[in-house]
Amino acid sequence: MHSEKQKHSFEPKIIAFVCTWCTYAGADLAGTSRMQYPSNVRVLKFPCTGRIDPVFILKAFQQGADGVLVSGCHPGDCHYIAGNFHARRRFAAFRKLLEFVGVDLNRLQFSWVSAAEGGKWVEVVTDLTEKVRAMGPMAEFKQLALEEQWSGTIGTPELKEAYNAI
Amino acid sequence: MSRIGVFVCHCGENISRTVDVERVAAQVGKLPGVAFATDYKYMCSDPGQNLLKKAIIEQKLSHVVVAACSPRMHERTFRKAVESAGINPFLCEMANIREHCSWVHENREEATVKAIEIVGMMVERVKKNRVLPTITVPVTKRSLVIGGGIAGIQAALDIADCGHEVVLVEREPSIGGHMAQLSETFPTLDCSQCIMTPKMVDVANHPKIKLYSYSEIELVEGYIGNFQVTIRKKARSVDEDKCTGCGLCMEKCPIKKIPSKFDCNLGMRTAIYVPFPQAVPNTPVIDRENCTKFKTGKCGLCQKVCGPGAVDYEQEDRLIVEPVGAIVVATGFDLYTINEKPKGSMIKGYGEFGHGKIPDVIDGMTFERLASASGPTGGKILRPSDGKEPKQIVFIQCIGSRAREKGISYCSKVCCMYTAKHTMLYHHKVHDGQAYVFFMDARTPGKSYDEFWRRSIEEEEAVYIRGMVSRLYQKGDKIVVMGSDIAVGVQVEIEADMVVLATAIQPQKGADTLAQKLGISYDKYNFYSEAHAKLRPVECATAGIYLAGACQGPKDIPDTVSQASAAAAKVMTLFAKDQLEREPIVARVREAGCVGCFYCKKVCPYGAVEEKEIRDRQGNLIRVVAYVNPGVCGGCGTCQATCPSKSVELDGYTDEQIVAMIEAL
Amino acid sequence: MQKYISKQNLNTLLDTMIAEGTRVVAPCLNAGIPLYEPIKSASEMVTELLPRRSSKEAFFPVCEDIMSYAKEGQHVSLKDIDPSRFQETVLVGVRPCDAAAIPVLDAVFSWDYKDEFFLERRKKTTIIGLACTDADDACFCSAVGLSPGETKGSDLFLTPLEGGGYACETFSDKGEALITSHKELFSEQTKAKALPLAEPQTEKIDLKKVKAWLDGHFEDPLWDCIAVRCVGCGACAFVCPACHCFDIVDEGTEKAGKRRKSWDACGFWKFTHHASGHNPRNLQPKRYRNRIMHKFKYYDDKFGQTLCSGCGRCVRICPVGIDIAAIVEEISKK
Amino acid sequence: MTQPIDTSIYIAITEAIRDEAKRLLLEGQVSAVIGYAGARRKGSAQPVIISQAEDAAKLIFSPASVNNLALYLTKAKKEIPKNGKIGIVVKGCDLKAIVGLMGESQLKREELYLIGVPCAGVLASTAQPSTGLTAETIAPKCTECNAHLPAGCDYVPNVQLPAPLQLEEKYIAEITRLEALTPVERWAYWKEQFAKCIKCYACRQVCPFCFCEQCLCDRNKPQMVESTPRPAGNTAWHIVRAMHLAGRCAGCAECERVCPMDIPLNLLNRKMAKELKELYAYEAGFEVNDKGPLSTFDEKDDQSFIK
Repeated sequence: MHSEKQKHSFEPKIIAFVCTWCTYAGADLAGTSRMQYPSNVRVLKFPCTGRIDPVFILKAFQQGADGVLVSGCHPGDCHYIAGNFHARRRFAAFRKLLEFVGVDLNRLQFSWVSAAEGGKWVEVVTDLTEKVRAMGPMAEFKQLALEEQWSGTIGTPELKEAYNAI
Repeated sequence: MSRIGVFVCHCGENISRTVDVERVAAQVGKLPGVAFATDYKYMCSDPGQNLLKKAIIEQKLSHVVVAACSPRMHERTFRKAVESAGINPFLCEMANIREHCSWVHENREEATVKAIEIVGMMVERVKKNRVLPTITVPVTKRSLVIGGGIAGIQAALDIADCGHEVVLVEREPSIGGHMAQLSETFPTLDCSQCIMTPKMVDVANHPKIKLYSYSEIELVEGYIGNFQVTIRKKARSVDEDKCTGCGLCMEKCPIKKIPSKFDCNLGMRTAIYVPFPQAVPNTPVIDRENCTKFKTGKCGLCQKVCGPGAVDYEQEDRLIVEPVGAIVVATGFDLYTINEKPKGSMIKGYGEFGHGKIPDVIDGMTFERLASASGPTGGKILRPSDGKEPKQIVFIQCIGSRAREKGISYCSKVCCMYTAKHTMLYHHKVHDGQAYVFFMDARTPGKSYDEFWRRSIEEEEAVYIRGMVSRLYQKGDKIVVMGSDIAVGVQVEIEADMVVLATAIQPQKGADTLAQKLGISYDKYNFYSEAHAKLRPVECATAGIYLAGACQGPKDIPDTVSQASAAAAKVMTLFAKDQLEREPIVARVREAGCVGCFYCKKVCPYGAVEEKEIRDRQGNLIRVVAYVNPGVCGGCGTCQATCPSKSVELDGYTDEQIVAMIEAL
Repeated sequence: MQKYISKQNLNTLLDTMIAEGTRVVAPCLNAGIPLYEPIKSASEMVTELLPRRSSKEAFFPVCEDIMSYAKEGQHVSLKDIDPSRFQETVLVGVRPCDAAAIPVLDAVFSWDYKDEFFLERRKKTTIIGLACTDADDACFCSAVGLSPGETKGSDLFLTPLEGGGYACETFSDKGEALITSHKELFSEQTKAKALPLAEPQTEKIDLKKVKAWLDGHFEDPLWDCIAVRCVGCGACAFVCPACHCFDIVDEGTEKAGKRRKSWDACGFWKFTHHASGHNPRNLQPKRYRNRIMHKFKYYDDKFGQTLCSGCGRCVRICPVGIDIAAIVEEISKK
Repeated sequence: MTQPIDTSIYIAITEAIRDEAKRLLLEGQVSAVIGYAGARRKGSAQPVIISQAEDAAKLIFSPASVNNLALYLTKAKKEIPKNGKIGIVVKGCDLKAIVGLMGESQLKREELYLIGVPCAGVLASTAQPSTGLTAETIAPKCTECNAHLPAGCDYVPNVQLPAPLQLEEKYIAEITRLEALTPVERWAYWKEQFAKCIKCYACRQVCPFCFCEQCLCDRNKPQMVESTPRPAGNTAWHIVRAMHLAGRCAGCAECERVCPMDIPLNLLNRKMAKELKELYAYEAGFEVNDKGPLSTFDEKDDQSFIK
């Protein structure tokens, strides 16, 4: 049954960093099981959550992500013995830092999704998408990207407009 | 400039039903660097692959993106295809527009837009892909087996029978392990020593097995195919080459009252001894702590009587280095120490059951020695305290096991069965005796196991009481056992002559230290961790190391032997090739940027990071940098995320590739 | 032309110009520190504190876009900035040490290559200098031949008078034009006495002697001795009114991005790092030597000027207390 | 009213440092001593590296001895000759950095001769070097000092450190204030602060832990962080910097002291230190640890933030 899809005024951009062994496989399972979830998420595959550098999360926000998901194997299930344990500490610290500089942590979700948890993948992605949709666009980094030091700004508005319209 | 080819698969209708594949190909074709973009019904089919190969040649493509199913499905297929058309397989990427797109979204417009972005992302990624060479490492076709119990013996024999040399290391003076101590074995009640000793002899006589008894692992270096193992051969004080095993030394030894560990302290041995008559090697060892010669410098009788002159008081520990390509760990188990809480242990101990205080409260292994025909009582069940035959005997199961509050939450797996066996042995030997068993549940899965257990009740008249024992104390020459029968809901009190505790199985002492030497992981109880609980149950996550027997978890003999043979099969699989090939997803260090903080080394789960000295032409040390051994690296990339200067990079998942993907969004 | 303007009228002048759409850049407070920045009202101007950065960024921004690119398929499109559309600007309350450095910059930006970004902004900016009444012991304008009353570089120069108000003196057509177009706010000079100017903090250094020594001492133990403590940051160059090195980088993604020009500093290890991996100034003393050489020799060789106006900012902010005035003085005594 | 802080012992300390440095150099125990010397500006001090016994008289210790000299021991500062043992004057806060560097394989204890300084505090970056030390002019880090007396040094002048004054703990107060704000308000605060940044990298260059041969932020393949001094790149840089120092920074606050734009950088570091202490009971700088809080793990680590 194809229900009429609700139109939203804002479609958030969600970037997901996932490990290949658990969450990527879990997302594959969601596909094989023909589960449905919002199409906002873009998945980047890593060997392990241990490979995910906090800079990538920062970069994702800078590139216009409205929400970021980081997901890997449950503790003890890491294909690489302990990568997810290292990641867990790294992100526990990093989210505190982001929070301190004023990033709303509702936009940054961490989860453990195993290869068997297609349903959990759907739930996590749907929840984050809905939550971020309700929050509206992540304006902070986008605005920041447009800002210049005063001396580097192009003074006249029409020039700026023409220039940015490229 | 790259010339990327993009191939969008319809997957029959699986993709094209919701994704406008023509539009995806058209849009992606406009991306910078894309030279060719097309769509096709089934890319993985032969015609699809031929289309791909043809386009690579005709369009002079440098990189390929196949937009189709999950890479977990067909990445190998397409990488092989591009390789056959002359492109390095790692210059081909898959964009998952089926599992992650067409199958999970209904709206055609949304799915198409998403597919375009997914493919665009992979296009940017593939631009940054580098040619990766296949990594090969040589294989030393010798293996090390650690532990000479039934698991180690089985694995060693299987590998050796296949024609590969085996180095077998046993900590004790003789191989045989716990199985040599058992009387009879469930579910068939065949004599343990009768089936065990021939295998021990096979080991001793096998031309491909090099046995180091009374030896321990000192150091393990290297990686799969190329380990260097240092073995400490402890001073035996008897030259194995000269000794004929006549036993005269033991006969003459004046120190005869040392409790025998093999006999669970029920029997006595001499200061120069073999643990049991069928020992392999049949070479005595001097217990230097108890030997008069070593304590006072006097005596020396054994040396005097030894015809071949094998006794050597000056012998020292020797370190021997053995190169091996694979390691089987079969260190087995130990019984739960039940008296007091061991220092620094999470295990609390079962002081309340009187073990160690009441002489007639014994553990299961002690009962095995009492029941064994070769044991200290010649197979008679007699009380250690007064040598009387116990007429009432109580067996208590789950001592330590399945008791979270006591520190162990797992089931020891074999106790239900061996207790059932004990009741039978008891009944066979003490016909007028009565056995009682306190149990939580009887766990008897296994071929003929439940039948065996039922036999103990139905034919051998053991009384099973469901419930635990709350208290136990000595009263005269009886032991009063107070417990509850929860099935009936009454308190039970039994005046027993002997109590046998089915204590939990634990890994051998020092299992953690050995694991650290081997670089393998272990759980909180020190059982070694397998690479995957279901699909890789005999492999360690550390490549080239395999597990057999109870060191990985409680196991009975059939399971242990199966796992040992499985481990041997894994070793033989490894040895079937001269060179090991592995996926080149490994970390590499950019030495120019490395400042030697070794954060990579600290976080590497594989111990793959080494310290490498950089010297100038005169040989002066300039600095020390990290080096990742590609044979050992597992490819998780934790090092790269941790490296402050990103001077270590995981091939196949470089920062450039990932950032390119993020920037494509 | 010599005139008088009251404090009130100066504010009116600035507010009027702001209202007319002129960009007025003046020392003001930003997040607790004084900086030259565009003000929205004359009341924001704070003249008592020396701005942390010099006024050079009015012409030579910390960072500016100079071009943008976009790619589609194999096609690349470029778009240039049109400097002719830069805004008319009045730079007011400029310290003499900052103003004096501007003509020094003019020389390099209009030398063999005419830097239109700099020159266009320069052309459209009127500089109102302000005599300095407040110095600390890091100041050394007097050592490099300038003074707290130096008018070099100013189109219009204000000297604070007792009882408020300023004496104005013009030094260019731009300055005169500014007075002419707002003549109602200016009056003839009064007899009020000028406030005492800041005390010169240092003796004049013989820069000829310094240059002569530098001419012959490219290699000298002095460099190691001074620069061993240098940590290789760019703070001194970035706060300097005369340092003018810049870097050009492309920032953006594979599909679109911008080419940007931003401040660079010879103290950075990366400054002379070649693509090959070789670095001719591989050690900090070599980099620090370049700083001194450029300021007191190379620039003089090429343009007959000294690339230092003695503002003392680098002395104040150097993380490790390197004192260029002390170094130059030491060299002058060699 | 500003409370003066007693720094009279610094005279005796200066004497003691000179004597010790002279002895070390004369006896050839060290090849050089890194310390502080006076400079042109009144009351100022700057780092100095002496290798001749007669230069020992140049050494001083004063409230202007602000630098963390541990910086000169790291590989990033290649100019310092590394032949033989080096003597170095360290305050308690500087010592924490040395301890950290030892844990990160950058220094070996046996190659150092540590001349510890009992320290009552040093001047804030906003104070003129000639001013006296008071509750107002003292560096913010000194208000939270827990290492007035450096432990485990080879030599510590025998002076009686006056009981430290109870001062308002500036970072704790400011962190508490910021934590109470909404994310939007905090973002506004940091945006204003980071906007001032001109990417002079003084913060990086003085940091004893920024010893990388090549900074991640200087790389352009890929460009992880925009290198231009625009608000976006500045913010990214300061976030990355704080993350890289998490679990390592022991609070010498040099980054903040040297910032020509007065960005409160140490606030970020202190915040991270606070979080890591709460999460993993880790405090940097007191003992040589092979593994910091972010290079190890415990299976039971908090994961309440993970779904």
